[in-house]
Amino acid sequence: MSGGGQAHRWIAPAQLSHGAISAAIADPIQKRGPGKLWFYALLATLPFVLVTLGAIGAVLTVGIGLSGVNTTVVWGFSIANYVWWIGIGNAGTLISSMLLLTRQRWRASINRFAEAMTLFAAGIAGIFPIIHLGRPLYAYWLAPYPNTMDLWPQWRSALVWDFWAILSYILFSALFWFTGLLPDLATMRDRATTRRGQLIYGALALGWRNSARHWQVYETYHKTMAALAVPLVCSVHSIVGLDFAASLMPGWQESIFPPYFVVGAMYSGFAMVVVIAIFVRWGLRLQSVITPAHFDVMGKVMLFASVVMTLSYATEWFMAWYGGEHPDRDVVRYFFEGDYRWFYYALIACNCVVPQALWFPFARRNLWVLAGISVVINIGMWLERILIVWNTLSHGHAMSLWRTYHTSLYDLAILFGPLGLFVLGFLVLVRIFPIVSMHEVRQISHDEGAAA
Amino acid sequence: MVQIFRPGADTVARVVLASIAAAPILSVGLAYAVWRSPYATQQEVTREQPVPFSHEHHVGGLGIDCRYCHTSVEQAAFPGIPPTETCMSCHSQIWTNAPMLAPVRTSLAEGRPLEWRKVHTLPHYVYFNHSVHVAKGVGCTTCHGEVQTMKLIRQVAPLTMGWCLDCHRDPAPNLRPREAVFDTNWTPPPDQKTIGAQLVKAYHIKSPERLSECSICHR
Amino acid sequence: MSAPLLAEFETPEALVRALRLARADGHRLLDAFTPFPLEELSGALPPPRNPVRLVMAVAGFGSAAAMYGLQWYSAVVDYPLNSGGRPLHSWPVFTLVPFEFGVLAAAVAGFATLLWACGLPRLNHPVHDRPHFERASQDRFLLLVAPKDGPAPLRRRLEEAGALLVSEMYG
Amino acid sequence: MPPLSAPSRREALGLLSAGIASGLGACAKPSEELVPYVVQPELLLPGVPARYATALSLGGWARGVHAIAVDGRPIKIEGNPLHPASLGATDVFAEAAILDLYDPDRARTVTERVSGIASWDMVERALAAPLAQTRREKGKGFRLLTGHVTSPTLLRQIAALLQAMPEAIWHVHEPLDDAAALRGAELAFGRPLRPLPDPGRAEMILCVGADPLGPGPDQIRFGRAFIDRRRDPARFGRLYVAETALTQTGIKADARCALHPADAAGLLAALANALGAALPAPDLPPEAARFAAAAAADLRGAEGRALVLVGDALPPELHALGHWINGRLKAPVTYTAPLDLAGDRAPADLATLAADLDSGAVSCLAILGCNPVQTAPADLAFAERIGRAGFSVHAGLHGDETAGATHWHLPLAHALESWSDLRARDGTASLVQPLVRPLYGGRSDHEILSLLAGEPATAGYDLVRATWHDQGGGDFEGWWRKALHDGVIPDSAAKPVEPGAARLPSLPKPPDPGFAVELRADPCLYDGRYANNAWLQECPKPVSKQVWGNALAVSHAEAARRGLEAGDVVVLGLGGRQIEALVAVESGVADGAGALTLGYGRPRAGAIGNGIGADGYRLATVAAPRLLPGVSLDRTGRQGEVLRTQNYTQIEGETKKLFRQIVLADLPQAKPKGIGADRPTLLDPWTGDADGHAWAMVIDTQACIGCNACVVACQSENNVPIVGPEEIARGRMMHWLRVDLYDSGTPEAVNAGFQPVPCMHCEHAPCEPVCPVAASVHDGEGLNLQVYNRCVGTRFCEANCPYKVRRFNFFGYADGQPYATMGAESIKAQHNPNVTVRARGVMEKCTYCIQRIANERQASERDGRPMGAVATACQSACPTRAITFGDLAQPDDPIRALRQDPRHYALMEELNTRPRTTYLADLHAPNPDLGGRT
Repeated sequence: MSGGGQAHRWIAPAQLSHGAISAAIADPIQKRGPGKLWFYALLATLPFVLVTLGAIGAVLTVGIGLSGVNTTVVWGFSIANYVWWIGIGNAGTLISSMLLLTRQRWRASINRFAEAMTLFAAGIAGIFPIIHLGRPLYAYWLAPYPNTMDLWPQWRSALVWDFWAILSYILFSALFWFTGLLPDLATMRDRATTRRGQLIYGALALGWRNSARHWQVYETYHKTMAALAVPLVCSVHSIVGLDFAASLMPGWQESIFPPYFVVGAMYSGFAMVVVIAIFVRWGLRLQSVITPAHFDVMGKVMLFASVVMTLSYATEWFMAWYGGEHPDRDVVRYFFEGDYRWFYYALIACNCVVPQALWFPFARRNLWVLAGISVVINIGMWLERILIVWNTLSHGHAMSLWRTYHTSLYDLAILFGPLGLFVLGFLVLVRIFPIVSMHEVRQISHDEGAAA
Repeated sequence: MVQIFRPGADTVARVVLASIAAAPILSVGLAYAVWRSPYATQQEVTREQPVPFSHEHHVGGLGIDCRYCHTSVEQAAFPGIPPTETCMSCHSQIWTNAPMLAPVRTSLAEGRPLEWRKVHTLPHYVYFNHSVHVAKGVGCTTCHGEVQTMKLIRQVAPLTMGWCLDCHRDPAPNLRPREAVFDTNWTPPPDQKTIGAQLVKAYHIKSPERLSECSICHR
Repeated sequence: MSAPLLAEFETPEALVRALRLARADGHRLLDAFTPFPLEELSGALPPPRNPVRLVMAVAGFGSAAAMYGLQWYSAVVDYPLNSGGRPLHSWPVFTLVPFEFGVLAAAVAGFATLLWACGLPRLNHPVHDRPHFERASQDRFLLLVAPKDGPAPLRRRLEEAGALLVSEMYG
Repeated sequence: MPPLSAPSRREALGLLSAGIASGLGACAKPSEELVPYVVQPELLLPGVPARYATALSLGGWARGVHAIAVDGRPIKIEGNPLHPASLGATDVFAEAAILDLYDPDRARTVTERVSGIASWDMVERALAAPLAQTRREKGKGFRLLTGHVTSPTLLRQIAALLQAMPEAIWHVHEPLDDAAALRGAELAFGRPLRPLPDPGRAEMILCVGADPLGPGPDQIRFGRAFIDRRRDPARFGRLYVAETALTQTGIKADARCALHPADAAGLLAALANALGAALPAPDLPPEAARFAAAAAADLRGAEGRALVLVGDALPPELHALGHWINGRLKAPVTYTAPLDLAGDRAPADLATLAADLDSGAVSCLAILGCNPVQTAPADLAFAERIGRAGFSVHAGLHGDETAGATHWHLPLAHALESWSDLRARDGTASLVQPLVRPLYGGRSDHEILSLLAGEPATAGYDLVRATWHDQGGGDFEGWWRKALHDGVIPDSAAKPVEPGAARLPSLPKPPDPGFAVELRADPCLYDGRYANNAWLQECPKPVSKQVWGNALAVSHAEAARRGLEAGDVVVLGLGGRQIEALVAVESGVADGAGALTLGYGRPRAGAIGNGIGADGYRLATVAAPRLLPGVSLDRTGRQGEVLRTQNYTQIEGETKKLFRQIVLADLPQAKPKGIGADRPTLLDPWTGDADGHAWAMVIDTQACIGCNACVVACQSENNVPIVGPEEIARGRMMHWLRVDLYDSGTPEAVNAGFQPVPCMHCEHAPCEPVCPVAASVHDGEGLNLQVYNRCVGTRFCEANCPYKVRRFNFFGYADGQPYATMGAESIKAQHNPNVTVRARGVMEKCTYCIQRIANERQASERDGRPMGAVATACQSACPTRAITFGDLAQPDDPIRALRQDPRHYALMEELNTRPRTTYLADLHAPNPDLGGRT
């Protein structure tokens, strides 16, 4: 899927020179002011951010009882949100690593913000396991550290695996992202017109000077990291899947969960990338580097993921029937007939039915349609996560304690609030760092023979 | 183009990077040091008491047995704090007018208890039983130190869970014959190792695995 | 010995041409500064040290092994606790954390090695004093060559190859 | 159990322990204090529980108990094995009495209606003049109103008072009394006699509207004898129950008939006719007729071993008919003459008092320990009539509805604070001794009565001793000590009376066939006196599993006919009076009838009980106090919520799997089911510690009568907090032990049983490997531990617990964020010091009462002896001994035999959890003539 057939598929011919690329990406930050729209957007995120902070403050002081969790359905929005956000992060890593390794060049113009998305999403995801605890102050007990109690974490728990997976994932993503940013920080330093800009970008660039020797070490490290990122990201999502699969609850105890979580994560992650790419492209006028071909190929990825997800659901139903265990069959019946059936139908519609539109090129090229489908997918994937939690816990082995979740205001706050936090992160980011990797676009423009 | 940074900036940058790497390790180490320190464990802290009762005088000097005042130490979890009448059984005869003992006399006269400040405090979720330890040959001074030398009682041991576990995992070095439990001047004999091992058997002390199970101390 | 010359080219092709010419003349190539990595340069200008992969492997496997050891020590030796009747040494699940930790350690160690191999951080470097050096991170391709004898023949060669600007580099 | 002669020895309310209990956290702050005694009480070890025998009353009847105190604080009630009405077990009310003691809403001071807070001196002065006047007039106009009294001392005092004031009248009002039965005996035998049936000898039992296994003073004795007999398959017999709505007895029935109350007479008449009476042939619905025929055949075939019980709500004539039938069947029933008389004077009833109040004949009214304003039939309009008394005084535990209507209110001391004595149903007397001085300055009813009698102030202690002084013989002090120690007074049971042949009564005319409502004793609040007890409010009702409220139970068919759904608010009307009630649609309710429990809707119960539920008393009349005929039922269109802790009882495919039921005839073929130890697994089998204990529990579901004594006992023993109705509505609860109800039948023909579910203490516990901090681990004795102080609250353990027995502190229910008044200092005094009070955000669950195991282990270690038996709180509370706890490692432990019982099975053994708590299957003997269990 390289740019072979079509001359300048991954870069628009209008602005092609290396200098023009730098200007297109760096000038909105360094030359042009943020603009009214940016401020409005920032203002719009504020209530969300305040709601998030308020909700976190409230849950830390009043208690996790604020959530709709109860004696039977002991997990709820926090867990679903966690899985959803960590899934969002997935696409960033996949775009930068898997596509790098497979030499998918189109990744160059989107990998930076996809990685930033990973970072923010993983960071936000990391909040949820902590605030869902009964005693969040003791979250650090999951880490092995010298203590006067002579105690250690209980390594057989999937939550300890989770702790390490998230920790590794966040730090790894940050390093990966920062490494890729280094040469661009040097560009920013060199283009800076103010002393402050020079100092800040200069310090962050660590003295990077585009030396051919630096480039070689850089390439070694970056490629190795990419090679590590693929198993890492798969393991992270497998472990998230194991949070459920390593149990004995019907509907959770399924060996399909780890791969199914990885694909699901990719699915929602790509959908989120598409949404962000549309906004970034429009907001920063990056039509030259983010082209319809990008959207087309991402649409195909989503279509592929949709098919795999549908297959996974079908496998789940089939295995429940084929396995013949009463609790498994019963929980699948509960999907369709139980208290949350309407959510389940919505899930199927969002994740399996609607994305089939992507078979049509029109849907992949029309940004409105594509954005709509992507949002639908993200909603569907959140529903999937909450339903994994709800369906099994509400309808477990002990019939006498079957009961449903009681969604609370706090739940809604931590569902919608972090979206604002996420957008805020992006808004700040686009004003500080180049949102598209300049050196990689330069290279692409060179390799595509587009450089004048 | 001109240099943005002076040559010294390189050093600063290196130090900053090294600090970022070292910070987590150092902070964990610092936290651990603080948790172990007497500041956190309240070790060696002497507290002011309503009456400056001296174990040095009563135990070391007069040789009064621990159980004279701590009456339930052999029968109950709680060793017992002597009621005012125990003090007055002697001090109605001697030092009857000592100003130092005025609170004791007032307490008896008014029927209002003395309010001692607690020195050895365990968290409320720890269920320590004095009688079992005494019956198994753990001497008073093993945990409470040489009370016969203390003018005001203070906590000698850290009383952390790790400290408890040290003995629960290997009780032998801290065991003594039952008859020596209340002997404040007892010192381990040179062959404590063999004697300790014999006492573990003789007193049917449970295995280290069992003794380090959560339910031994927590419920 | 005269000072090395820093030549500025507009295209990578020009730089590569100049590089070939200079090398053919027996001049010593010191470095090149380009806004993106050029494959042609990798053979010509090998880094003095590039142990990134080795360090990452050692750090990764070493940390993973250490983490496995810590799990084993804490769960089997230091404080064995019966957790649902599972074996104290539950090796299949003990492999997960070492993997995550190994990847993390490899990444961190690799980054440290990257900095070390590139001699970073180096905020103050003489090359920054050169005119137009800031364009090396944008749209110019710079080549640093130490002349064999005097600077003049090399300068000529570089200009022939299309150098826009050739300056001497001191210090 | 040290016998104690005077209260002075335990005066101090745990000053010592209060100092210790305030310990907090690892960062010890220097402010903590140790407060020793000034003078140490003898025989009291600090922190070591001491037991005292005493008795608690329910409807005036005694149930002997042991009250356990630590450092002078009563913290727990257990049964007294020597007492005939306790037999070592308790019921919910006895267990919860400990919370009543500490209720911060209890009356704390004497109050006067106008000027408010007053003192005992003031009331003595105020009473002096009117009482002197009354005495001069030989008691004319003086009325004493009490609840049902069995206390020999109180009866002696009343008799003395009536002797001194011959014109005075003593009235008794007990809302849930056995007046109809007494009256029935009078009709049958010509004199009031109290029947005491022996279900231990009666193999064929028919209950018509009776719920002997339900709440009441005889529940423990009846339940124990009934179940003990049924343990022998040869004497299993058959239990027939005909009732308006499902009760605990109905659930244990082998054959059951949902009977409209109007048909009760017909059913009994049909039975009587089958036994030779020539009553007019009744007009029974076909189903009831078939039921009656089947029951009659069985009863007739078991002469001398058959018994008929008639419900207290049914009219006296039917009781008389019951007596006649029992006479014919030679039923094992002992009759005794009533002992609850003051000398030879029987008390007058409430209706007379109301009439006298109306006519202005009452100048001075004293109400002692009862609450007629709340519990009197509504047509007496007692609240208004009380105002017509010249002078009224009320003594009660709470400033309740009656307190608000009288001139004076006096705080009454709790049974655990005062000296008294009480009789059990069989007449056995017990001494009631205080464990603490009155917390709120109350006085006992003896002391108040002596005040009313104008006697010099006498301590309750002396009054009680005076009653028994002649009994003791030469060595009164020795006798007294032994009576106190044992908790029963020897040879005080009533002597059986030969009643003679019963007369066949003439049956009353059938009542209105319209919609009938049966008012019942609430299984948690009884008659409403426990409405302010949060443990009881949150205790799930055995059948409906409802908490924090009551609801009108109607059948599915009735609901469909009237277009009602569960949770609808309806208006019930009778005789111009109306109440609003929630509707609950339940299985096993007779069409055309409903059932509502009493005790709710109280306006002045206290912070816990105010305004919860519907008040059935507002519909009751003197003529029909408990069976309301012809009630109108109208929808309001509003919706409420019936708060339940169990939402599903009948699920096809689930109930059969979780709840093993065996028919008696199949018992010989039944094989014990193990814990799944033969199933393939990768894990090593359980290996115990060298220590040698392996704790396990077996629960006999056949023996469980669903009474909840275990639930409240566990709550009391383990400092289990209550969460309040709002939290229940969110699906949260804290009970460590729940009693599940499973019904594999249909809404018309229930086939149900109870299954208490504590923690299973699985050998391969699924909750443990998922805990990231090892807060959930196993110990060498097989206990599944929950280390609260290590718990961070991920709740993964509960998510992965197939039995869902773990409970999470979503808020600081016990620690910082309590419901209503449950955080009061006085409530904290009830906490068991040997159990950690759990903080917000930690998981908790059944520990097999690890503190009891630990205390016994430590005592044995201390004394160098092998461990003795350990009883969990639930086990010791159980009236029917359905719960057995023991050590699998001891070869002679009875629990090993139970694990080999053919009825043995484990819950979800297919999940490979290897539970330590296992069950014995429910057992029934359905009548084949009725086609299975109905």
